[in-house]
Amino acid sequence: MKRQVLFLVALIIVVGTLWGGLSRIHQFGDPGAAPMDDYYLHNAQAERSANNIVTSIVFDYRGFDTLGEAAVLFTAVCSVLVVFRKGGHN
Amino acid sequence: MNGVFHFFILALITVSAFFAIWFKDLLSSVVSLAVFSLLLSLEFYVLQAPDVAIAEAGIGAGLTTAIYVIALRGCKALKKSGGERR
Amino acid sequence: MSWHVHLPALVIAVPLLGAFIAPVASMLGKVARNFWLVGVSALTALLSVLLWQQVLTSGTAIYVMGAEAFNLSLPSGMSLPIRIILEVDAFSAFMAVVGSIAAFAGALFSTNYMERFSGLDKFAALYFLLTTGMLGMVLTGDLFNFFVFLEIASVASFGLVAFWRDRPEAIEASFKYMVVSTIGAMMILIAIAFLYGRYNAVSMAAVANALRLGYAEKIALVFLIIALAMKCGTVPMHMWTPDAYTEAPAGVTCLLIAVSQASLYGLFRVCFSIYGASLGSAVVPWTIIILGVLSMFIGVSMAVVQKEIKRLMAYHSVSQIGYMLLGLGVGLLALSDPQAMADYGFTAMKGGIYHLINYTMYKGLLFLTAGALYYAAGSRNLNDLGGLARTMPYTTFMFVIAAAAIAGLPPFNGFVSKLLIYESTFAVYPILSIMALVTSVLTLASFVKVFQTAFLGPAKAKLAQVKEVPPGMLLGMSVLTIVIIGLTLFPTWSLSNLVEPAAKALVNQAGYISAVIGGGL
Amino acid sequence: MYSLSVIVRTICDVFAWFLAVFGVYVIIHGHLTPGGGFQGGAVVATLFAFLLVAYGGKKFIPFYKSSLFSWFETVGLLLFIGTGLVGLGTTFFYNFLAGQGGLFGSTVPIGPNSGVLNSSGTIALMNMAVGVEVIGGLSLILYYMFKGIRLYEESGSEETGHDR
Amino acid sequence: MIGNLPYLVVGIIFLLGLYAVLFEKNLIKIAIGVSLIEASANLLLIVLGYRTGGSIPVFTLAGKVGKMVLPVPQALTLTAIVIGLATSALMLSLIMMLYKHYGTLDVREIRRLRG
Amino acid sequence: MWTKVFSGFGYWDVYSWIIFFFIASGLVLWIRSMGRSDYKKGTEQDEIFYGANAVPEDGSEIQVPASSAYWGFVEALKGYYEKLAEMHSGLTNDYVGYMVVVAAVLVVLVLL
Repeated sequence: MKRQVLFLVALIIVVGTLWGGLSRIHQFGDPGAAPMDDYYLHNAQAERSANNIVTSIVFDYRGFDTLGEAAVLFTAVCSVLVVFRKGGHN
Repeated sequence: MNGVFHFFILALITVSAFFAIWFKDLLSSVVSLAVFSLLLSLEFYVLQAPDVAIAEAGIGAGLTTAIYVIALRGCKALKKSGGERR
Repeated sequence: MSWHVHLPALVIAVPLLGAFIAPVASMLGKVARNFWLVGVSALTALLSVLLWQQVLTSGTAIYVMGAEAFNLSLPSGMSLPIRIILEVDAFSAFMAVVGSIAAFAGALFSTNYMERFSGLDKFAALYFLLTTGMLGMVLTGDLFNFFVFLEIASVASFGLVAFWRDRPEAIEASFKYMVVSTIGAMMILIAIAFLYGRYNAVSMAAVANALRLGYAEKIALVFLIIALAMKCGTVPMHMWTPDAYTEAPAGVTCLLIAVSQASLYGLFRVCFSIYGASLGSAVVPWTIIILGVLSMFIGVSMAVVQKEIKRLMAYHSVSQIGYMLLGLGVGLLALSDPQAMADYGFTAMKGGIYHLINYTMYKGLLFLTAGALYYAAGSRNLNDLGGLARTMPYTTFMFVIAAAAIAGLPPFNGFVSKLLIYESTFAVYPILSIMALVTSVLTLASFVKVFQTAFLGPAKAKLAQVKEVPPGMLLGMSVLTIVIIGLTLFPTWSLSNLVEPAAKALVNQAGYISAVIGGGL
Repeated sequence: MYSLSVIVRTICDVFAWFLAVFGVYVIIHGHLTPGGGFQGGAVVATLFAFLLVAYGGKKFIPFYKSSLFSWFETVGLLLFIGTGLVGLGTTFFYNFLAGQGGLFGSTVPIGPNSGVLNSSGTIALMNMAVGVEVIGGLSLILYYMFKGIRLYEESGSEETGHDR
Repeated sequence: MIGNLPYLVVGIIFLLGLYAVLFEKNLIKIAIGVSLIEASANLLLIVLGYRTGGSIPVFTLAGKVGKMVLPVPQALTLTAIVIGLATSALMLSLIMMLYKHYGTLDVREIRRLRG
Repeated sequence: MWTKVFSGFGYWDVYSWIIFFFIASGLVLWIRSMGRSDYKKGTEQDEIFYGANAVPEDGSEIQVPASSAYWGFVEALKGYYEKLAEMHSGLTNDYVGYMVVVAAVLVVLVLL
């Protein structure tokens, strides 16, 4: 029971400081200067000739992340198949 | 107008998240989680992110709920109250 | 443009391709599957050694995914990279070599060890995915990409820990590991979001270049440290470690060790390269040192009383992580003071990094020998074992080497790295050094117990039929044994070629940043 | 799960086609409109969840060809990483098709416009690859988790492994 | 009007999710808590990328170039959502197997591994 | 020269250690060779002395089990081990909870 109280206090401290940090990132709706994103917004259409900038980021500029993401999905499928595989010895 | 709508969605998101934890019946919790995902995808749409909104609606509200329901069915706890031992 | 420039991408792409083809290769039969498992692991190890050689000769390797040229990181008028960058300095390359050797040994071992199970096509795929995740974590120079590879490694390890799904303990260990690990990963994602929101960049070098320590950055730092320290199993976040290491198949545990080292790499990459000199106060270094000392002591004192062989070894791995945290934490403490760095900090870091490779090798070997015992004798409980030295001479020999190395007996490699850590930490605070010595003694004590009960003594009637394990498993163990003997016989060579460049690269924050941001493109 | 009434099933039949067509549309138009491989694949996989609910396991499981869908998954992944590897002449994941004419090689006018379907190079190709992969992967997860429910009744498939 | 309210919502969802993981004793509830934490991370990324009055970063749906919301967080969130689905699916599979082995969903009875 | 490891405080040399080891083991073997030479294999000289009782056939009857090893050590540190065992409770909630507690402590320390 003492442990639960400790966890509750820790939880409140962590989330409180987290919220303090969140409100110090930047004001909502005002990210300020965004050089990386503005580069995409201004040049992605000309460079990669895709109208959807998000897709051109997902599959081109950050395509490697997407490969990793597809690999995570593949991993999850393999893991679920492992957990529910038909058993029996070889 | 837009601000009020936005405020309303944020409030509903919080409430549905709270109910997802609060309900003792597991199926109600899962349905509440689905509602939460749907509202979250609406919020993404309001924040001008339709790509993510479609993904969240399809994956969060659709598939995740289906998987949760299958898991509940698998645990034979679909109709039973799972939270009586709180 | 020679193919050498593509090495960083190939090191990740080859095991990933291996994973995708593994289910197809398994359709061709058992031999094809085993050949694929070992062959691709060997190719990965070869490629990472080549990469390491290239990094040593020609400096930090940069690879930009999808750009017109591999090193064109910054478009005109930009001050930060817009694409995913693989940034391989000497420390990353060192980690890749260590991890891929462990993966190769584990793959060799698994060919025979896993043959009593079904679903081996999935096993091969998950094994490669775990390798991919580990290699991606150490090679990438992008924070979000680090998170993605961390998730690949995590999800693959959940599947592999639960591989023996008819054992309730395996599922239980996997579930507990999963809950803790997923929350840690989400903490990392939130920290990345913080850094992205502040600096509008996700590349490690760009964030490090722009970083000014403020409130939000401190929260991000804490989240990153906690999550990564949890992933490498420090006290008091180590509870999942004994469960997961015990229940995973032995070949996988050997690789899980390397994955925990990749998390340790992430921790030090964050502390040294991203925050670096701007870390300011000594709170974070001291936190790492205290976590390290706690891990050493609690880990080893739990290990002494265990009676299940793999669980005992898993608690030892908690305690060994403490040595690395201690060494590198002392280095971090001395980071902003050049005099202290020259006096003891650099030696401590060398000790920590040398201990990292030693630890991966001998701990991997210990888990493999434990797996061999389990395979041959059918039990992991030390009370049921006894007198196996007569029937399993090769396993006994390799176990003795690994146990002597982990206990820090001279002349083995564990002694050298522990010596460096003791002497340098003695210069800062003697009490730390004394704690490390006590830990070392207790380590020796518990391995004497294992050796005495499992290998020595009269043979038990139940174990009369035990035979030496099949050649695949022996080969897998001997790979690691050869590496340990090599490290033992040539400590100067390994220190000056493997460890020192890595330690220098870790300290050199400006070099890490300027490889992407400043100087030439 | 038992199959629902005939009305539900009929409605589901109709909606299934709409969902499938919508999913494929989302995949193919990924580089023009919001959406892409993941979203479209998820929509198509939701279709399988619908069929599962409406028809119940007894009719769904024989209908679903799991080997076909694991091939979907493998082929999608190999196509994806293969597209990345072909770019290795320049760099891994280089978009070697964009703006070159031919397959997906048209250029689009700069600024807001209605878009050209035959544009964006490997992005469209990867969208399709990922779409195929996600359809296969997500429906396999659904299928195996659903079959996992029945694992309770089956016995004799236990593996003792190394325990004696 | 809105102020920093979305950040507060992110914090609250994180709090609720972590609360569920820390104090709920039912495995499904723990899984729901993990899902909520994942959702809070996704929401945080999207909120960080919002620009007041910005339009959708898709040229087909019109909008002015200078006034678009930031696209990178959307790409990152897309990745994070799929990863979240993968972990949820695996976690629920493990829960089903745990229920098969232990016959309960109470986390206090699933502790064969300790000490 | 390339066998020495300088730690900044002293040095360690593998080969001199190994040479020393061989010299020492040679000495030991030499001393051993000076022992009695009238020992014969296969006679009652090499039987196990088991308190004049018959030696048990199965080894498990004369071996000290692993759980009894270091009994005194564990008994002496009983309070410490009870605390540790209580900490490793096996509850998933606790596993996450310790992480949150450490995070809270570290957050407070770093922000101060």
